[in-house]
Amino acid sequence: MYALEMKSITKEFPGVRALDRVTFSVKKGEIHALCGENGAGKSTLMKVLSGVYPDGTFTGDIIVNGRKQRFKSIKDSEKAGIAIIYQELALVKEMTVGENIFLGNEPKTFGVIDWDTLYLEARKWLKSVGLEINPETKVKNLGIGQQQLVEIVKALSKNSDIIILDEPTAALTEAEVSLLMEMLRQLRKRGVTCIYISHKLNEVMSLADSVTVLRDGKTVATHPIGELTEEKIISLMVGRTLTELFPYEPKQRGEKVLEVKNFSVYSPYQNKQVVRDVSFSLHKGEILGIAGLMGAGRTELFTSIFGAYEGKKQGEIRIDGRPVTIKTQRDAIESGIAYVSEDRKKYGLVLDMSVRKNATLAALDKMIRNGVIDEAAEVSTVNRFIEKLKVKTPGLEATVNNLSGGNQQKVVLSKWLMNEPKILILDEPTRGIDVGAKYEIYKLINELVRQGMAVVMISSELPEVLGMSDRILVMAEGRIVGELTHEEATQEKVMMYATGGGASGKTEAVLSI
Amino acid sequence: MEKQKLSFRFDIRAYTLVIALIFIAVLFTVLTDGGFLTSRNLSNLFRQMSVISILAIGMTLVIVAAQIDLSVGSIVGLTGGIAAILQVWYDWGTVPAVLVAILAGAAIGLLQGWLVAYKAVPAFIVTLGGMMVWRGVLLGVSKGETVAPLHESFVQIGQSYLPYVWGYVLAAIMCAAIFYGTARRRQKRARLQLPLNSAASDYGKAFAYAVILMGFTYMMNRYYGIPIPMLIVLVLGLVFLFISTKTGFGRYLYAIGGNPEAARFSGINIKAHMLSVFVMMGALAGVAGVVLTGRLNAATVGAGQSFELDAIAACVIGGTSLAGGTGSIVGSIIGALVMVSLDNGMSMMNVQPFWQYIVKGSILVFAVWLDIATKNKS
Amino acid sequence: MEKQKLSFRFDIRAYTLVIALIFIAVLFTVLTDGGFLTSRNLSNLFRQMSVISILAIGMTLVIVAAQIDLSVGSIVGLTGGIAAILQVWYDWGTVPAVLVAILAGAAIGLLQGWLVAYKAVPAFIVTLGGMMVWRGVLLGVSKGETVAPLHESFVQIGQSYLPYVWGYVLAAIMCAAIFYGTARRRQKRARLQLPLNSAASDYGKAFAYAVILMGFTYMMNRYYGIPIPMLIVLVLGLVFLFISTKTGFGRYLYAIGGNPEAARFSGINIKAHMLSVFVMMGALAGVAGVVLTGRLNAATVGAGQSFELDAIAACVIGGTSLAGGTGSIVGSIIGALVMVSLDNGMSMMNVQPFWQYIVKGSILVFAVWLDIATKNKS
Amino acid sequence: GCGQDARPQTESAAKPGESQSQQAAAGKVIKIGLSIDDLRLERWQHDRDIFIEKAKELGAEVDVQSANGDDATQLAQVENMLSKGVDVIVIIPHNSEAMAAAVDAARKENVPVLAYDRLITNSDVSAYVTFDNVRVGEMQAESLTKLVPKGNYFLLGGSPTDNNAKLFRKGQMNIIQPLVDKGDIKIVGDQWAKDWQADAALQIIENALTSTHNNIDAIVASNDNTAGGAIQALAAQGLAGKVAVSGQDADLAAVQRIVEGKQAMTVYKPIKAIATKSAEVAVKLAKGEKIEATTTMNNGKVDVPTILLDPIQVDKNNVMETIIKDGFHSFEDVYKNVPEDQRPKR
Ligand SMILES: Nc1ncnc2c1ncn2[C@@H]1O[C@H](COP(=O)(O)OP(=O)(O)OP(=O)(O)O)[C@@H](O)[C@H]1O
Ligand SMILES: Nc1ncnc2c1ncn2[C@@H]1O[C@H](COP(=O)(O)OP(=O)(O)OP(=O)(O)O)[C@@H](O)[C@H]1O
Ligand SMILES: O[C@@H]1[C@@H](O)[C@H](O)OC[C@H]1O
Ligand SMILES: [Mg+2]
Ligand SMILES: [Mg+2]
Repeated sequence: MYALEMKSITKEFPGVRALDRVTFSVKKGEIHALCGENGAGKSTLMKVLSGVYPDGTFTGDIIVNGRKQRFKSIKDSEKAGIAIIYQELALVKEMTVGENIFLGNEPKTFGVIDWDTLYLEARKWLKSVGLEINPETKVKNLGIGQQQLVEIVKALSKNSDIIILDEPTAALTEAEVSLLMEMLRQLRKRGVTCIYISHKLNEVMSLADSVTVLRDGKTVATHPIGELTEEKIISLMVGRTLTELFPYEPKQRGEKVLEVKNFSVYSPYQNKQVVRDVSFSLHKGEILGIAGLMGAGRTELFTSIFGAYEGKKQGEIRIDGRPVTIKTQRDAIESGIAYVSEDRKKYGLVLDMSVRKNATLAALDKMIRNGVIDEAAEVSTVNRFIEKLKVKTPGLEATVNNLSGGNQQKVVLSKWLMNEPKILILDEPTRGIDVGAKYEIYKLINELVRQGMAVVMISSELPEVLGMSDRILVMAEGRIVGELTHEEATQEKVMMYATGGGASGKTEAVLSI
Repeated sequence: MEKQKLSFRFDIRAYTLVIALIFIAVLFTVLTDGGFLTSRNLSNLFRQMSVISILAIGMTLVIVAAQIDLSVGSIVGLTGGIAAILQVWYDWGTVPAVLVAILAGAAIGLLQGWLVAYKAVPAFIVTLGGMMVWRGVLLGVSKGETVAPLHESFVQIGQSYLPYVWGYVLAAIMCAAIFYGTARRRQKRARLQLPLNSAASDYGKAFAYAVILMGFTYMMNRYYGIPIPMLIVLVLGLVFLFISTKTGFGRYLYAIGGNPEAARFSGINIKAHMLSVFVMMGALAGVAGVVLTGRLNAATVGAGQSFELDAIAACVIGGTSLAGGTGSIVGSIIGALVMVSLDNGMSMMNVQPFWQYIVKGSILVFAVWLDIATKNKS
Repeated sequence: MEKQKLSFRFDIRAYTLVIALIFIAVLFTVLTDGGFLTSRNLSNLFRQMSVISILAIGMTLVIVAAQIDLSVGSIVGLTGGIAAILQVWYDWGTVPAVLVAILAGAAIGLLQGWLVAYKAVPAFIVTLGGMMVWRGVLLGVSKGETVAPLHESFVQIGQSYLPYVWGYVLAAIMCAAIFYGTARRRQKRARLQLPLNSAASDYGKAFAYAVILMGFTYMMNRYYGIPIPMLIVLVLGLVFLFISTKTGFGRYLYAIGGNPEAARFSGINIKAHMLSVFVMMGALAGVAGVVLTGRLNAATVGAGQSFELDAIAACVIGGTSLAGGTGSIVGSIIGALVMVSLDNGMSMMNVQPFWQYIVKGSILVFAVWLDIATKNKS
Repeated sequence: GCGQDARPQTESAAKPGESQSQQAAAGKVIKIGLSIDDLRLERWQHDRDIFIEKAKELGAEVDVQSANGDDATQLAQVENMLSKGVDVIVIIPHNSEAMAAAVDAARKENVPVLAYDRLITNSDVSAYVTFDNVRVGEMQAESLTKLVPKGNYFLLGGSPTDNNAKLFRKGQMNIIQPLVDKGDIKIVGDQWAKDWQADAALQIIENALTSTHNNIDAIVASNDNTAGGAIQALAAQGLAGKVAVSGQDADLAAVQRIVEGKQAMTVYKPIKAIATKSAEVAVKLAKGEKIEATTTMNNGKVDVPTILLDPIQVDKNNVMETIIKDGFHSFEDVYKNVPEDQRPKR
């Protein structure tokens, strides 16, 4: 008996056929993974299912528990017992956690919101997922990971029998992920059906009961997990077989480019120190991995090195041995630093601008001939990068808004590479990016390093850090608590440092949330 | 809970505002050797701020929903005109005339809201158009003539006072309500085992409110009593404070203004809410029009011109962000008070007109700057 | 490319606008039995739109950067007043008087821009304050008197025409420039092996522009020639079209309006850009003030009142989004033309004042609605 | 604490002005409140200056307010004057009917009210000093019809939202309508200038000239500000001086145009007269003395003792003996733009 059937769904956007006669069936009470490259159509399919794209804007049938459904709005799909967690955060930042959780379903007594009950309920739900945050704090004061968890709680609170999670773990740390996994298994026990979209195949393997793969808006196959391996899924996704996931290559590291001495950063919000007396150095031709739990202060450390963090900072920064003072991003860029942010929509892109204009935003000076933008030069440069990074886009003038997550990230990368920086800082560079694209990006990074660039890679995806870095620094509570070489680094060691010593990392991490 | 949060936000936000207000008050009191703080002048102040306050209440909702309404000034003029014409030319009774005026306001709001919500025409344009259209209609229906005088009963809406006794009775009732409310809330939270703040602080706050309330009533009663227009503002203020903080409708407005996508994803019917906001604004403009006409005992073609700017300014001074998603009724009313105090104080001081422009403009900027500067500190 | 895209956006955006414009033109031509389309009235039209157009050009940049400027009306009044006073009371020559006026405008913009960019006071408030302050200053310096008459040379800025011959020469030069530009662009793209559109379409477009240009010049020359105020608008229009599409500065304004954070992270100095936008707006308001004074051959205390609304309306009609990040100079100028055509046509037809309010307001909304409706289709 | 504010009625017997008269007797300076419609209009500046001067002379101090053309503001300002305890209020109402509310407020406090230039209707006004605005309109039409007995007339009204603008029009039509009926005069257009703005007037006339192919012989402009705009439009067609344009207020710029022959006439309301007269009357009212009115005018509620001053037609020929004689504008200023030799003897 299927909990959900979607039959030959076709959805078009101006210029793109995002879904092409997609068929998708989910059994009751199973966790069904939906995989596919960036732009394959996963999110779109789910938006169709949840009524974001109402009946009539697409063709095909939706059958829930054997009954044919026509969703005119999200409310309809909710009534049919479907809840969705969107890929891009859908929270009202100015509102409290509690309000957000119950937004649209507030407990009311004759039309009047019963705040006490609301916050009481909210508190219960938060506890149930192990989130110890006060439901009366405003969402804007939470780190991005915590916000993602609030989203999940919001979906759960609707007690729906089909829950869709679109890349819920993109912003989560290992610890939070395993926590989420636990939650989902609980739900499965209760007979709740889950549709789980993720680019992290290890999660998929350990969690899902069956897997459906999309490619270019078409259904490729559906298999029970038993018949699958990561490699198999990948080959289904990309249509070819990828031999290794992390194309690590040992390099000979050159001279010091960046040296940071006794560096501390203070939060602009509450006067707490987010980075404490950090010292490290970065060399030409190496990849320096930065690991740590959410809130470890990695972003703070490097955004302030990049001159983009509001908080006070002290300490010394030397580039090529010469001390530099970096007050603004401009200073940083001029001294050869590039920073790819962990939140591309907020800090990386002007969503309503064309691919071309976004790509050249940071390097426009290079394309200005006596005060005038040399458009021909601009276009050809951008074309070069689009080819090199294999960006999937209708054209240079398409607004980035309409690109899928992965391709947006590639646009951000091109933007920074155009500056030919000495030092490239990548904060969660592959967040929400499919294996194929990831692989391309890794290869790209290697190539850059070969050409003598120095790369910092902040990542919460341990395999990635371990797989790609020549050296790994582990941060915890704003300190650098450990340094490991590529050879000696293992999941366990990193987690041990990240959670401040202690025994087996993972469980510790769970508690430390 | 929310109440607490609200009064909290109120503190933070209105904190510097209230300081600014006190500063202004003290300044003027000194400069007018006491004149400014006489209960009589306060009574003036409250009557003079009534129309703008009523508009500011509605404008707060509009702006919170990330919209704007530039037509309120003209709607005030038109509705006031309609009421007056019905009474003076067709001698209708006051009640029906007033009702029709308010309905007319609501209808206008409905039309404009429909264009904004369902035809996706930017509110700025719709209401800028409205500003011209409704002024034109007024010019047409009134043939450019001033319509006056109105019945005693109509004039009273704008000019009369609540008798002493009633004032005190009302104040007493409200104080009681405040304490009762506090008590019940504490019980409930206790029952639900929610964190409680100390009885002292809760009742302390209640007491403070009570004192302010009584003080206000006393001051007003030292003159002729609580002015009816002020009473209207108080009632409307409370009603919309309630709507904006205690009802789904109100909260959804904040959600829509804060993050429309999220609101949509939460199944909130954005269009319907947008529509109703404009209807409310229209109706309130109708009320304002009636009060103004009552105050002037006449409806004129120019009535209400540029009130929209005062109303918006009041909101922004009161901490409502034009980006939408934040703002409070209380703040906006205080904002209106600040603005009117300036007019009142300077005209009391007999400042040269051109100085009045300069000072008012500067203070407007200064107040907001102060607010921002201090917020960044905290 | 950009050029292409721009003229492309221009098509899409101004498409319906142009239709609306044609519709209006036809309508009025019929109703005024031909009067509206006479070269003489077109000449009027362009002179009458000049002041608003100049403001709309600056306002476009301001709004693209997600800001707003409500003070332009008052700045126009003040700068115009300053120029007139310097000339009439202290008989300065025209050139210095004009320069000082424009500088004064820029200085005002500098102050307001500084408050917005570096003190983080919302532009709405700063410029609303400015609206009052600068009007007050004008009232103060002019003692409320009408300052007139000005020197011939000053008056010419607002009233004289470009001699026939010069008009044609200018037009010819511009046509040449257009063809030359097209040719060079095609060469370059060919060299870089970038996709080319067919020679036919490229040169076709160039030809179209040339024809329009010549037709315009002919029409103007059938009367006294191209009006100087119009010439000023054309020059400023081209300059700022260039700035907004071909320079880093312009590109960055769009980025800042679209997503300030991303702009910041890309190393764009937001504050500096914000500041300069307001300086430009101020300077342009100064120019507008000079032109207005020249046109009236007098400076009055009320001059420029509510021009800010016309300017903003022109921008929005022209497709500039108040949310920031989108908008085009060309669109705004067409928007101004639409608005002024309405005023002009109706006063030609001797329509009753109240109808003028109603029609103008309605058309404003209608035009934008049409634009949106058709955009959603495509 | 705060000043005591119990109802004044209870303090002083209801006899108008009594309390003040005692104060005056007690040698306390008389406080006059002068509430002006809108100082952004040049003429009111003159009214204010002359009024204050005269009042000082009579040993009274004046508290001036400008309502910037908004009724609500003007009412508020009168209220504020009252709470400052002025002895008499002089109102130049933005709107004659709307200010009744202000008068009521004042009378409630036994403060006498003088209506200045514009009557205030349906209220207990103590006195009224004015030029009659309908008469102003008539004068404008009279002198134009004298200059241009037959031909095309364009009616250029004032602010569509100003009550006086209608009164001027009324007066103008009293003269023009008969001639229209006779067929001598053809009215080719009737437009109103927003907020009395010169810029609005300029555009209106530009368009009118276009649509009539310059077939306009006279423009009935209701004040000098709008006349200025109109004349610029004429100048652009080389018609300045060829088309008769009326005006009002004797603004300096207008008088200059008149002596240059660009504007046919203006109505000079000898502001010196109205201002000084009003000041005297105001002081009398404050002292509770009785005033000698030339007539009374019923404002719908009471018969208001009225002092009617005659507005004066000013054209090229009588500038010297009116405006310059009164010192309303100086000879130098007026003839600034006229070459020495063409200036009249002084
Ligand atoms: N609103 C839109 N307008 C136009 N095209 C769109 C829109 N949304 C998605 N698309 C296109 O539809 C295709 C599918 O997008 P979708 O977001 O579903 O991919 P996805 O599988 O979720 O990718 P990712 O894994 O990066 O999230 C992509 O080519 C995308 O460019
Ligand atoms: N907008 C914000 N408001 C308040 N506090 C914040 C904000 N952003 C981050 N913080 C706090 O700063 C600290 C560091 O946050 P952040 O998550 O950026 O660290 P991180 O190591 O970069 O984590 P990750 O990069 O894995 O997300 C955390 O305590 C977080 O709560
Ligand atoms: O003097 C005129 C005044 O009476 C009228 O009300 O407004 C315009 C002025 O010119
Ligand atoms: Mg997706
Ligand atoms: Mg981070």
